[in-house]
Amino acid sequence: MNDIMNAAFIVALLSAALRLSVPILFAALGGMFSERSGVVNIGLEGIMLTGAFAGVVGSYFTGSQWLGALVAMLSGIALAALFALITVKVQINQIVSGIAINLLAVGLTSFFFRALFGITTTPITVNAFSPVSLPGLSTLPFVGEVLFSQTALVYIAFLLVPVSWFILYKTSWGLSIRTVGEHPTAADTVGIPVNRVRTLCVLASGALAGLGGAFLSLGQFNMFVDNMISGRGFIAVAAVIFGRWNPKGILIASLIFGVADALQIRLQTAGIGIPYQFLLMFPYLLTVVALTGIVGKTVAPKALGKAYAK
Amino acid sequence: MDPILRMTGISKYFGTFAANEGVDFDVLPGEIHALLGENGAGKSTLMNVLYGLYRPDKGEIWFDGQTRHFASSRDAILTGIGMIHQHFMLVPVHTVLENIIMGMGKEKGFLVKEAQLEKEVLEIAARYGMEINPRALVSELSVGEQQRVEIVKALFRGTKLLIMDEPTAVLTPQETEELFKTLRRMSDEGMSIILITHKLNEVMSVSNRVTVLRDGKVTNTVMTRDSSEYELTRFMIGRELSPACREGRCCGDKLVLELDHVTCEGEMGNHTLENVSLSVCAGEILGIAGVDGNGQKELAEIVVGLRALKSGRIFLSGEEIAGKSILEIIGKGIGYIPEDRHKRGLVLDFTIGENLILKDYNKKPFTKGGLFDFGKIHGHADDMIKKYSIKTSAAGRESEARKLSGGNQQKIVVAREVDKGPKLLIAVQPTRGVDIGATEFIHKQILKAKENGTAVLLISTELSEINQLSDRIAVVYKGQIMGEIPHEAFEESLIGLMMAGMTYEKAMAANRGTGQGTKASEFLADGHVPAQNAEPTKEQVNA
Amino acid sequence: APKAEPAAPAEPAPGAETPAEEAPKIVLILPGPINDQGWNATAYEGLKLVEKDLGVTMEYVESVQQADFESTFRDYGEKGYDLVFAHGTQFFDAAKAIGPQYPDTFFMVINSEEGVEPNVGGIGIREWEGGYVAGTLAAMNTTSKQMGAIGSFPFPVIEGTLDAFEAAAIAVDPAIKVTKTYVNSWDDIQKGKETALAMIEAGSDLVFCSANQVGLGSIDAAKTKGVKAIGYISPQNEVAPGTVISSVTYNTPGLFKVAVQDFLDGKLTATGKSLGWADGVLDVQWTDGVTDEMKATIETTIQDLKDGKIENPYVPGD
Amino acid sequence: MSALDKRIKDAFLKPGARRWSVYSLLVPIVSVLLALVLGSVLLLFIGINPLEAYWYLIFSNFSNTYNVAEVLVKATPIALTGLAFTFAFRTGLFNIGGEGQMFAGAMAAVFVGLKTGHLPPFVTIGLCLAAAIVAGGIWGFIPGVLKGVFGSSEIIVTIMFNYVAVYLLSFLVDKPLREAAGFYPQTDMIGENAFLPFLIQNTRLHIGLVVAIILSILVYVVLWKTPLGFRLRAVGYNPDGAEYAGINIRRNMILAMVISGALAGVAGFTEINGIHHRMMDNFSRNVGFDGIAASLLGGATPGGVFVSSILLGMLQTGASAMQRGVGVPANIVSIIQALIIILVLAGNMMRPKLEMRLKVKRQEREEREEREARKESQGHQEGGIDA
Ligand SMILES: Nc1ncnc2c1ncn2[C@@H]1O[C@H](COP(=O)(O)OP(=O)(O)OP(=O)(O)O)[C@@H](O)[C@H]1O
Ligand SMILES: Nc1ncnc2c1ncn2[C@@H]1O[C@H](COP(=O)(O)OP(=O)(O)OP(=O)(O)O)[C@@H](O)[C@H]1O
Ligand SMILES: [Mg+2]
Ligand SMILES: [Mg+2]
Repeated sequence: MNDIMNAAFIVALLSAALRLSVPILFAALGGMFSERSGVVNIGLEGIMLTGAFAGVVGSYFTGSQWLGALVAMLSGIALAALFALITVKVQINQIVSGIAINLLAVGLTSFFFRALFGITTTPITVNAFSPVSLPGLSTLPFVGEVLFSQTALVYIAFLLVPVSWFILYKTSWGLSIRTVGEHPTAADTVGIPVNRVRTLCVLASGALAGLGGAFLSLGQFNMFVDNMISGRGFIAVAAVIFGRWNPKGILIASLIFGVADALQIRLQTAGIGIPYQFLLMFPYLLTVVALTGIVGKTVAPKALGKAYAK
Repeated sequence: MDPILRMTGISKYFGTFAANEGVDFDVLPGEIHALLGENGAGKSTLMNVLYGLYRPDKGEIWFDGQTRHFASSRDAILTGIGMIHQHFMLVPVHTVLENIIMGMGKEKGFLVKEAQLEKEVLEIAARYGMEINPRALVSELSVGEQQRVEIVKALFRGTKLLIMDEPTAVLTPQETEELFKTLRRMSDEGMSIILITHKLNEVMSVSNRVTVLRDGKVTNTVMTRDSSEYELTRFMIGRELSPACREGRCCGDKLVLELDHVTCEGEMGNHTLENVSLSVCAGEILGIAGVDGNGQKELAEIVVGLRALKSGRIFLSGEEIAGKSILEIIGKGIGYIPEDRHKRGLVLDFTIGENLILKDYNKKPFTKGGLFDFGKIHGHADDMIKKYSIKTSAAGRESEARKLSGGNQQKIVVAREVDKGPKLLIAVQPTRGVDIGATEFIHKQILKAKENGTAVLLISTELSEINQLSDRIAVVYKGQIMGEIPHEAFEESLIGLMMAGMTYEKAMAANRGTGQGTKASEFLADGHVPAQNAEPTKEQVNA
Repeated sequence: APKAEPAAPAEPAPGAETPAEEAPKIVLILPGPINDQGWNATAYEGLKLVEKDLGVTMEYVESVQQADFESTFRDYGEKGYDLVFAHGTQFFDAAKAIGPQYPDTFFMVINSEEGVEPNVGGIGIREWEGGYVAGTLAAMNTTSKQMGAIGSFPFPVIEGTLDAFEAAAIAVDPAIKVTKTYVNSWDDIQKGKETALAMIEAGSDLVFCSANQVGLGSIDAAKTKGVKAIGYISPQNEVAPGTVISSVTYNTPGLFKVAVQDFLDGKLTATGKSLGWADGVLDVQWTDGVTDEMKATIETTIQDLKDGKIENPYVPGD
Repeated sequence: MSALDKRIKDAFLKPGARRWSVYSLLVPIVSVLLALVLGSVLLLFIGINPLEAYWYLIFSNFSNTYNVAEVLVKATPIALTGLAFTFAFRTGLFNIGGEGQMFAGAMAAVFVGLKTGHLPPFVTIGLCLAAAIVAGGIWGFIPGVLKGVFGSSEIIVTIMFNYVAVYLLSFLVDKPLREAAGFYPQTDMIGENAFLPFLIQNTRLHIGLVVAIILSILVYVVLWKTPLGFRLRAVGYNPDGAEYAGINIRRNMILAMVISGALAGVAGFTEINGIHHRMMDNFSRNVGFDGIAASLLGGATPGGVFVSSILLGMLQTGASAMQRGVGVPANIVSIIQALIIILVLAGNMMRPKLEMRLKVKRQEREEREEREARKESQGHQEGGIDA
């Protein structure tokens, strides 16, 4: 154990944690907008998967990872639009809708992947994001490499934290979102179009989760493989709650999950005696601990999960 | 003068049920127009139509000389209509300022410029003599303060016509008086106000005209000064009212409930009740007067075991009950009409029948060998529905409590709690938001219970109710009993002073010293916040 | 064996069949999707190969769940299929249970080392032989004497492959240390990448992975960190040129071809049969990064494997 | 404290006791058809005849006894996890953890089955069942307690506990319970005495179906015909009101989660003792989630759950048949399943509106007819006078 607990190890761990937290952060910020407006979005997993897929498709056909990321966001929005239609308009149970959306995404991505690329044994690779060193900052000892030699999407993800905070707390949109999630009837009486706000928030969650998916396929790799999200969307849902529905908390939650995951991988490769299954449980148990309120009471938006019908 | 609002032939159906049918209604500029009617008469529905929350199935709305089609409340707001709902439309976790400006992005800009908006808000409040703190969280405000926020919210949107749905149901007499001052000031400035209330004295004192609704149709529109409470009652319920009448105390020696220096702690560790000592005899009604939020809820909950006490003792017929479970205490014969029928008193999704056995579901006639005996349960429900004239829908005992009007919901609670002939009945705000017919009925049930030897602890912010029913009256302020007077010594101004925090002795002195108690209400007006927030200083009290 | 007998006299060459002769009904049952770029995808390639080379059409079903194994076998038994391939040892129990009920159908479980008379057979690749060659090659390309080996699940074949990889490396240089890790997934590519990164950061300068798509992640990690990787199962030299020093590939398609050919020839037996380097179902694809010297050593190793001079180092259950 | 859960619950606890009407059958059928039509677009795209595919999807289920039995085999665990969800749902709790609770039950059943498989069938099967109930119950108890004591959202806790159960199971089959041969990550077969008896020869239909039917009835009776159910439902609808009536909220919440978990645990028992007879990684995947869908499709009533589980069972066996029959790829199958769930639930949501509209129309028509009839009769009278 000694040899792994040194500075280089810490830097490497943090670096990995950062990478692992970014997709969660994207999707969780999206989930935050959705939940702040009152809609629980368990479909984040499926939307991320769609984004990962669409990002590769976009990059493949345009040759540009940036356009790929854009396509990923648009596809996320498209799937979110379906989710909004069935939860906000038709008002089906949001949890089951989310489960159905995930099922749908698994099928659709696989279907279209085959339709477009056929069946291969070697991956289709596309143009992807490569790390951008921020001049000056990236040469700082230790943190330089961890923080400032990342792909553009990483910077965007972290930039989105203050941006989301600003939107939520300093603009009339944010006020409307928070009002709709807390007290839709009150929002309605002052003329805030409740269901339109919710729909837009769900679409925003689609865009962000789509981008989170693209981060995996284009920011971490340059390819799509079936089911590549592997449960990160569910972790994002947990991060929204763990982060108490605000951007700062969600940033911290995502980082904690990232660290937990990175640590878990390292402990396993370091060959410590704990069976790996228990290490894999760790992030989930951590979430449960967080929910016991030991790290502070969580106060959900009052109208969360409640469809609004006049 | 041309009316600012004219609604003609308005009909609104819920399914096949007509909540409003062919309603004609108009309001003049600068007028305070009262809208009266029993529970379920269609008042709120009509106002929701006006405010764009419902689309009328038939009829036309003219406002400011033009026909209007409101697709949403936003349209109504933009044309100058404001509405204050019966249940406040405020977000508790938002600040006062946020509550006032929410939904005004188009008018006030995308960025929330707090400093500037705060100034605007304070200006408006000052113009109508209201004091608010824009930075406070709404969850920390008293009901009266919340209402002020609601009014400022409407004014901030440039309201020309303000609708108020039962604004006084939750206010103290002093707060009500203050509200009316504000309303008069607003009407002096040319604003029109529609006031919905179940209290006829308020209608008489503040309104210019009255429209009465019954079963969704207008029965009359009259000038207030040409009418009387008596006449309005007839318009409203189609018969005369025979107000419940208190008889003298039956017996004063059989002690039923006794509280001995009871102290209870709130969530923040503050004392919500402090050293409260009380007693109620069999066949006696002890009225507890006080401004809402001064420990009344805690007082009731501590007796029935819903809340733990910190120190002191509680006796029921001589037996200590503090610390016992709710179930045990219920079993000892306590009936409890809670303050909030939606939150506590009923399971709204249960049927009437189920709600009627909410406390006895586990007991003999209703349960047999671990299973329900539905014959008995249904029989019981039918009996109660008949005996307490609960108006149900076609589904009868099977209809959900949610679907009943507030008055009939309250009757379910009353029937369940009173019918067993409890040793002790605790009634908290038993007629809040209930129409005069149902109020009369409920009052009679409470008096009947008393006659049958039940000790009654009546907690109400409604002084008229306290006056009408109580044998003795205690006043509670900040969790302490300020004093106790017999019914014979009831005097509204005196009680009002005690409700604002004076002990009985001081209040007597102040009340006498100022004659008629006019000074007293002025002092209250100056203090602005008669409740928790503004404790009168020595100087004020001595003045 | 069923249909095999009437089929035997006929010449397998296309066109030579009499029109009255019905085409054999063959189906491939897959536990996962055909585009997993790994286990199932190679089987699908096998199906294509059989169609192309032998002129025999084969159907397939994908993503069949464990709970449906028996009912799926039954269904094809009922429909009178001649040959049912089940792509993985996990099908063996179900084949054993259903086989006797449909004596006219032959059930061939890929990778099974046992068979059940009269109509359940097994055919598989000695995956450990692939791991062994990969390990030998790897050992000659590490300077830090530390290498990482990633597996999907601790299944016998996977464990065996990693164990063989380790044994081969140690045979080359006893100082070499191999870190073995299971990622519990066939498709979590990011986990593959992070696991490989963790190994590299802890000192490994070469990674090897037997876990379908997860392997792509580990190669990506090697590329990022400028260390080496060995391609495995599919040809992966092109995934990251310069990083992948060579690929050890399975010729799973060949496996199917062998089996179908046996079937057409009426030579299928109800026994387990495992194929290795000697049978041409394993292969190496070199890159320029490999010296002739290394190639020679590998060739020797392969020859030793062919000659059965090397023992399978895998001991189940430890 | 638990505002999240309360709100989410409120959204769903709208009274479910709707009256039966033709639409209860018609609407879902139309919804399923619509889903199939949408799915056929994809099928046509890859050159498969949708009619042929759907023929397999639907009719293959009835082609022989074995297939009919298979539908019921599939439906059994779904019905049980569906009941588990329903039970918690009716008491105001959202138990997404049916999957994990089922695995917990399976782990216990397989353990007991391995140890006691030599005892007489009655004894060993009983012990397995009891163990599964206890284990499932514990897996529901923990989220229940966290909810009751800390107010932790049971939705999230149960989702997390699904993962924990999956990894625990993976650990068990990897290490302590690995088969004696040590070969595959799976347990040995449980003793034959612990196998559930089959209901129909030469099928896999086992007595677990009967268990599911009995439990459906039991759940119905408990929820609606006993004081216990009254108490649990009161807590679900309005905890404050229940507390007021002297009902201990915390205890009943926990009890509801325990019972819910135990029901899902029984699904683990029927899967192990009835079907697999041993435990391996990844067995009976998604049954917990299918249960949620079955419950909501069935209006969260035990009878509805049962019918919906059969529908889902048919969908699953039919989907495999469709794949085998005409080579529909698995991904289209999951797309069609998702569409069916979405559209059937959407249909359910629209049904009241639809019925209301039709009712209003009918009443209007009746009124009109009545008016006309009256006019006519008046006309007659007038005519009479004139004459
Ligand atoms: N959304 C709705 N759906 C169906 N019926 C409704 C709805 N809203 C109101 N009603 C019915 O319409 C009638 C009129 O209700 P309304 O709220 O207008 O009464 P109200 O006069 O305001 O009563 P109260 O004095 O109790 O406030 C009632 O019988 C009520 O049950
Ligand atoms: N969806 C609905 N279906 C049937 N009746 C409804 C519906 N929504 C509201 N109501 C009824 O409409 C009436 C008016 O509602 P309102 O909000 O004015 O409450 P209320 O009856 O005055 O009750 P309270 O005074 O206790 O709040 C009530 O009788 C209520 O029960
Ligand atoms: Mg009203
Ligand atoms: Mg009311």
